[in-house]
Amino acid sequence: MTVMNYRKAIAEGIGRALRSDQRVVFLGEDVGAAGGAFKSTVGLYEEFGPDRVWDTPISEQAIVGAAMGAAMTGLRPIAEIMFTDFLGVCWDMVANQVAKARYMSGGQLEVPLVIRAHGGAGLGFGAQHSQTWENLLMSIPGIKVAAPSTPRDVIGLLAAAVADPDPVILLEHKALFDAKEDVPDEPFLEPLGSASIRRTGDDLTLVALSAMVPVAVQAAATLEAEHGISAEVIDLRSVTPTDTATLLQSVERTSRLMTVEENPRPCGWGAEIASIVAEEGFTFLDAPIQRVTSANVPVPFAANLEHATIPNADTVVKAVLSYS
Amino acid sequence: MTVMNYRKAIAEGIGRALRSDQRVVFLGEDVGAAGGAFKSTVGLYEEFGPDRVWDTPISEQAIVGAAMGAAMTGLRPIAEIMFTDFLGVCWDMVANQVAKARYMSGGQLEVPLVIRAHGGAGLGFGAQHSQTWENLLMSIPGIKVAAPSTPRDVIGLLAAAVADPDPVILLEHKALFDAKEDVPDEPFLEPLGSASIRRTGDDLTLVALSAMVPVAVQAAATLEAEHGISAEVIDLRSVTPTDTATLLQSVERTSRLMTVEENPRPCGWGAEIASIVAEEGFTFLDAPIQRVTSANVPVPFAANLEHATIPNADTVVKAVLSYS
Amino acid sequence: MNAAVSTDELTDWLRMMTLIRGFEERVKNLFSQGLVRGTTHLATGQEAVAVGASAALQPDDWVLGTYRGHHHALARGMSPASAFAEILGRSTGVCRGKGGSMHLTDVSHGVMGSYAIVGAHLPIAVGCAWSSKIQDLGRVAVCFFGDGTTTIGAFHEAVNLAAVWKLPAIFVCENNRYSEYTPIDQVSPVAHAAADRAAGYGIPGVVIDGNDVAAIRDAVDVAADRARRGAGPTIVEAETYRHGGHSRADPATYRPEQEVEHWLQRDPVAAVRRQLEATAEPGRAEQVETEASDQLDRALEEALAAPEPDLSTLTDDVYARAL
Amino acid sequence: MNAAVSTDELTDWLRMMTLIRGFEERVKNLFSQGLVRGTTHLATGQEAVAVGASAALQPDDWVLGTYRGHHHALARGMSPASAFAEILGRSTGVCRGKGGSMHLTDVSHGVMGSYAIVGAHLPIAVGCAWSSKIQDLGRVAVCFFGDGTTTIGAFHEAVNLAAVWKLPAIFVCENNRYSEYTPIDQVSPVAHAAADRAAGYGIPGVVIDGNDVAAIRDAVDVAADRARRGAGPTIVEAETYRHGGHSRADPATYRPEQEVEHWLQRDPVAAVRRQLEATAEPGRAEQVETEASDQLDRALEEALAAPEPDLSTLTDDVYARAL
Ligand SMILES: Cc1ncc(C[n+]2csc(CCOP(=O)(O)OP(=O)(O)O)c2C)c(N)n1
Ligand SMILES: Cc1ncc(C[n+]2csc(CCOP(=O)(O)OP(=O)(O)O)c2C)c(N)n1
Ligand SMILES: [Mg+2]
Ligand SMILES: [Mg+2]
Repeated sequence: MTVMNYRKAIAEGIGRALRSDQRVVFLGEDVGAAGGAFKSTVGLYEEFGPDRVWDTPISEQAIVGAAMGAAMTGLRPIAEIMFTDFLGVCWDMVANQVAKARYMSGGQLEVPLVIRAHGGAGLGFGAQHSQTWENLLMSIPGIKVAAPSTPRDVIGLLAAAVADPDPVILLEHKALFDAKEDVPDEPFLEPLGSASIRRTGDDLTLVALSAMVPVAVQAAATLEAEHGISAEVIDLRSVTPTDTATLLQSVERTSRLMTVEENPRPCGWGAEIASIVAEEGFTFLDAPIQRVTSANVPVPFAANLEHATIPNADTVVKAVLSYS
Repeated sequence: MTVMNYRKAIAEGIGRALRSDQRVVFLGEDVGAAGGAFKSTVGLYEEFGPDRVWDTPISEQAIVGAAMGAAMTGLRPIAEIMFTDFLGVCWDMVANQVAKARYMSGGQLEVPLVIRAHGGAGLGFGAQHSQTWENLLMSIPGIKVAAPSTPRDVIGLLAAAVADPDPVILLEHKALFDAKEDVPDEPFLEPLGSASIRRTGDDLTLVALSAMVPVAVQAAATLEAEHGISAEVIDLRSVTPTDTATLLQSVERTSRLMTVEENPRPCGWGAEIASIVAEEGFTFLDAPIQRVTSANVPVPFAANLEHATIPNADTVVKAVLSYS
Repeated sequence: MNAAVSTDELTDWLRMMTLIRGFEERVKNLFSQGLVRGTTHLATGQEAVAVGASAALQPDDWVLGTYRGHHHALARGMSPASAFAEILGRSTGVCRGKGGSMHLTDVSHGVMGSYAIVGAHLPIAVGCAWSSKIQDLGRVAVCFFGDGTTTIGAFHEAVNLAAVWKLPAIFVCENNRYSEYTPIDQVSPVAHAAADRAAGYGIPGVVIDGNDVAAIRDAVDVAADRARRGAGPTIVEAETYRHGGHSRADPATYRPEQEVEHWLQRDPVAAVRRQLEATAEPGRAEQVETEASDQLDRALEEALAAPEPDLSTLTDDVYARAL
Repeated sequence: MNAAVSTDELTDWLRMMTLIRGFEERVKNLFSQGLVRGTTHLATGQEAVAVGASAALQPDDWVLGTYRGHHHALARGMSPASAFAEILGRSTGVCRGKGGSMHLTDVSHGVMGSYAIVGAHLPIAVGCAWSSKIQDLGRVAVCFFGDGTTTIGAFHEAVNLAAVWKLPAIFVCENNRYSEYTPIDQVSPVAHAAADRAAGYGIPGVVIDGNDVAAIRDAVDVAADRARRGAGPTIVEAETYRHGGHSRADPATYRPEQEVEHWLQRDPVAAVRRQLEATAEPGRAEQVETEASDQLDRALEEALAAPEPDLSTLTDDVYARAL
């Protein structure tokens, strides 16, 4: 075991993949010689050299296209899109090409690639550098989508993504870079489509993803300590596939569900989770499912506005207390 | 009143806008001299000439960018993106630029543009020419999003969109081109954010959009005739803004809700509607909200597969009958 | 260079060009009969580009094309029966009926997909070329696209990346003078929409007669050689013409009659036929044509006899295994 | 051409360049003190481009820039107090605190936005130019962008559209040799990433000394003239250098020391100062500098005294009226 922060875990995870599978190559803007815009890929270029770690021009369509073509022809590329928001400039490549190639070709083409991006708000990067698009990606069949909330999951989900025969999008969160955790030294893998129970509880289920997981955990602690409410916290980890079973089992016990998501409310992943549970677990529920989401605004710059935009432990606690 | 089909109504609506407001300009690929890839803009170039109707290169980013710059500086552009799927190649322009400019500038920039696209499945156009992305667009704050189901609404919603100070995305459906309806000859406008009750009923509410509206109406007729079930059909018309009030009023009476949407299930607009109603109308509901959606696949080409992908009146009727 | 073309080569070319021409004529008929759904884009008149390029390639090279891609797929060896079946939406289609006319794919013949969003396949082709370089496979990736495709962003990103990384990619522009109904000179400010851009990427850009099989073969040969040497990509702009409309029932009335006439005179299939007749024994051309026609008739019959895909396959191949 | 520069002009230029330089030094300090959140991209060393271009423009012309855009906004007349306040996230910020350092916008001075997705503003600038043409306003739209921006698709689409429609747009590339940490020659295969592409669009592409205010003014002047005549766009590539790192605390160690030294010698602010000293009465330069510094101190004080935005404004300006 080694204690490692989330930022370091990114390079560690990519390094492990490059080390264990010669088919893995890594590309993106400034990921090599510079060690990444967030220093999240430091050391990889030095260890693996320019044949495995490729610095690209500012050409997101070409980055994803290059990864796709390479994946179709025997490699296992990991492509970095620096900020999740920039998926906008290569959305066609992700949603119309990568996601559909296997299906349109009747199974002939395989696209085993990984696209990683740094997303999320809270750090003052403004409206075009702070989004979380798990929900948009979740709406596209043909890709898998995961978002780690801990260093261990950064490595484990990446290992699963690289091993996966399908395209996987991994969304890391900038606000989690300094989170620390013990990480196994030996190879391990966290399966896609398996949620993780971060805290057990009986009175209600909080389901969260990425940076909202620590928020939910903190809220649960406060609820327990100050209000005697026992909340279970489920880290969804991947939105596609969705681990519906773990969710339903939890709600069957707690009878209440609240989703905690960092994205504007309309068509968030919370709406999907809420709808699934409302359909399949209707009889379990004692009260309407509540959704705590970001405000329905582009992410504002000013500190107080930005903090008011995204959910925090306080807003979750308040929402729970006012739960009908 | 003039009887007009949906395809003709598109040109009629754009023509009315060009005629009544000199600030309106229209641009897109082959929209001018050729009258549109679907012949949905026939006659406009002849009437208004090359200063009002602009044929563009195949450059969707530049098309939306041009419309945005023009909207910021006094014009009211209508931009055509030929197929909804092609919003993928200009997703950044739509979701990160057009949608956020007003907010990021603290209200200084205004972007009163309209982007129209032809979407939808059912006609054998395959996976990259058949999508409906109302749900993706609905998840982006800063834009309004509507999808007409009738010729009258094509004209009325376009009139509202052109008059609106905000960017509006209008998604027309290829499968509706031949639908006919009486259309007023005098100017009129269908407000954004106002749903339309297409059929009244007492036993359950079906909410649909675009090409799913006639499907729901047909299903309701069958339910009434063959099963004595009285279904109310609500045409949502715009997903942003959402007419929650009309929905809740209906569900308050019927106590049951089914969404009928043409897009893969995860994070569809149906999930959002279901979640809103489940939260705000929990006590009205006698049974879980059901969602009838497309299969979670890229749209396949073969006729039988494609028809099995999208909901039809039969699948809706069956779903209603098996409603718990 | 045509001097260097043997009678056997001419025979092969005529066989393939006749096959493509006949294939597309049948597709057109099927479409008119309502048996082909959606849309279909014929390459009638542009066959030489596909056949000439294929003549320069190795069996394990890769090609990527567009919605107007029947000719590329057939020229690489896709079976006409499975192509017909695909376009008819049958279970025996090369994509099991999921792709259709716009998405013919045949990995066994290096046809790494036909893509229907303009420009999207250029970066993907660059990825194949990058993969060849990394794995030292010596393969080239050929990307076919139209003149109108030079105005979309992906074109620029793809060519730039291939150029800076010196990848074994060949960008073959089939300049048929129109993107849908729009003449290329209305949307592109340079005389040769593709080749005139090459200098901006520091790579060769050549303009050739796209109706001359040998000229295309030679140009792609030079480009492939350069690519395999590690010297980087080439843009080959082949000037050609589609005899019919953009798609489906487009009567293409926007084109001047003389222009159409001019190009019909330069029909590439007729040209190869004339060449063959000049060197081969009498009757060879007819024989080739009859064989191709018979092959197509059998293939179509086979395709028409095939069932629709089983409904149970609807959710296959979204992922490697169902979620 | 510098002969034609009057002392008054030099005085104005030095005033504005000193203002920009001082503004950004203060921003840097504020950032180090933790008072500026997120990131900030300084144009220290590139001031001449903004000041030179502005000198060639009319008050009602439009400019669009990037996350590295303080200099453009100030050169066009944005008030330093409202710029500071914006960067500090205060209610009196020019964007009411919603935009931040990367999104300075001041419509009253024709600053039609600063955009933080590389390349996105080029098509938008083209739209402004198109609007000017349609409305016959005689205005030009100037778009500032970096060398690295020439590799993204939007660049290509924007320049192509402006060229075919002959729009009054001016594409000003500030070639500071790096995109973030990557040298431009590693990602672009031509010597002049912007100007060498101009021929591919049939438009003029000029390369100028980006640290020479008069040279920039003259080049933009020629381009503006051409634009207003309806002759179409121009690419102006200004060779310059940022003295510091890409953003925030980037120490820019990836740059050779000699290169940095070479460019520090060519500091545009020092150059204008020397020119002014050569023609104006003694003390004029110092006076200008003191005034600028005082103005900045007052502006910063004002900004620091301003409150955070009221929380009630959070949902303002998503739409014209709340939904
Ligand atoms: C991004 C995108 N925009 C528009 C279209 C619609 N479209 C299909 S083919 C075509 C014309 C393409 O012209 P060209 O590249 O010259 O190829 P050609 O059809 O002549 O072979 C257009 C505009 C598309 N498929 N994708
Ligand atoms: C589409 C996109 N990709 C990547 C980035 C991250 N990024 C911000 S600035 C920058 C470098 C831009 O270089 P250049 O165009 O030369 O401008 P400079 O910063 O040198 O002024 C990059 C890669 C971005 N903002 N947008
Ligand atoms: Mg063409
Ligand atoms: Mg730069």
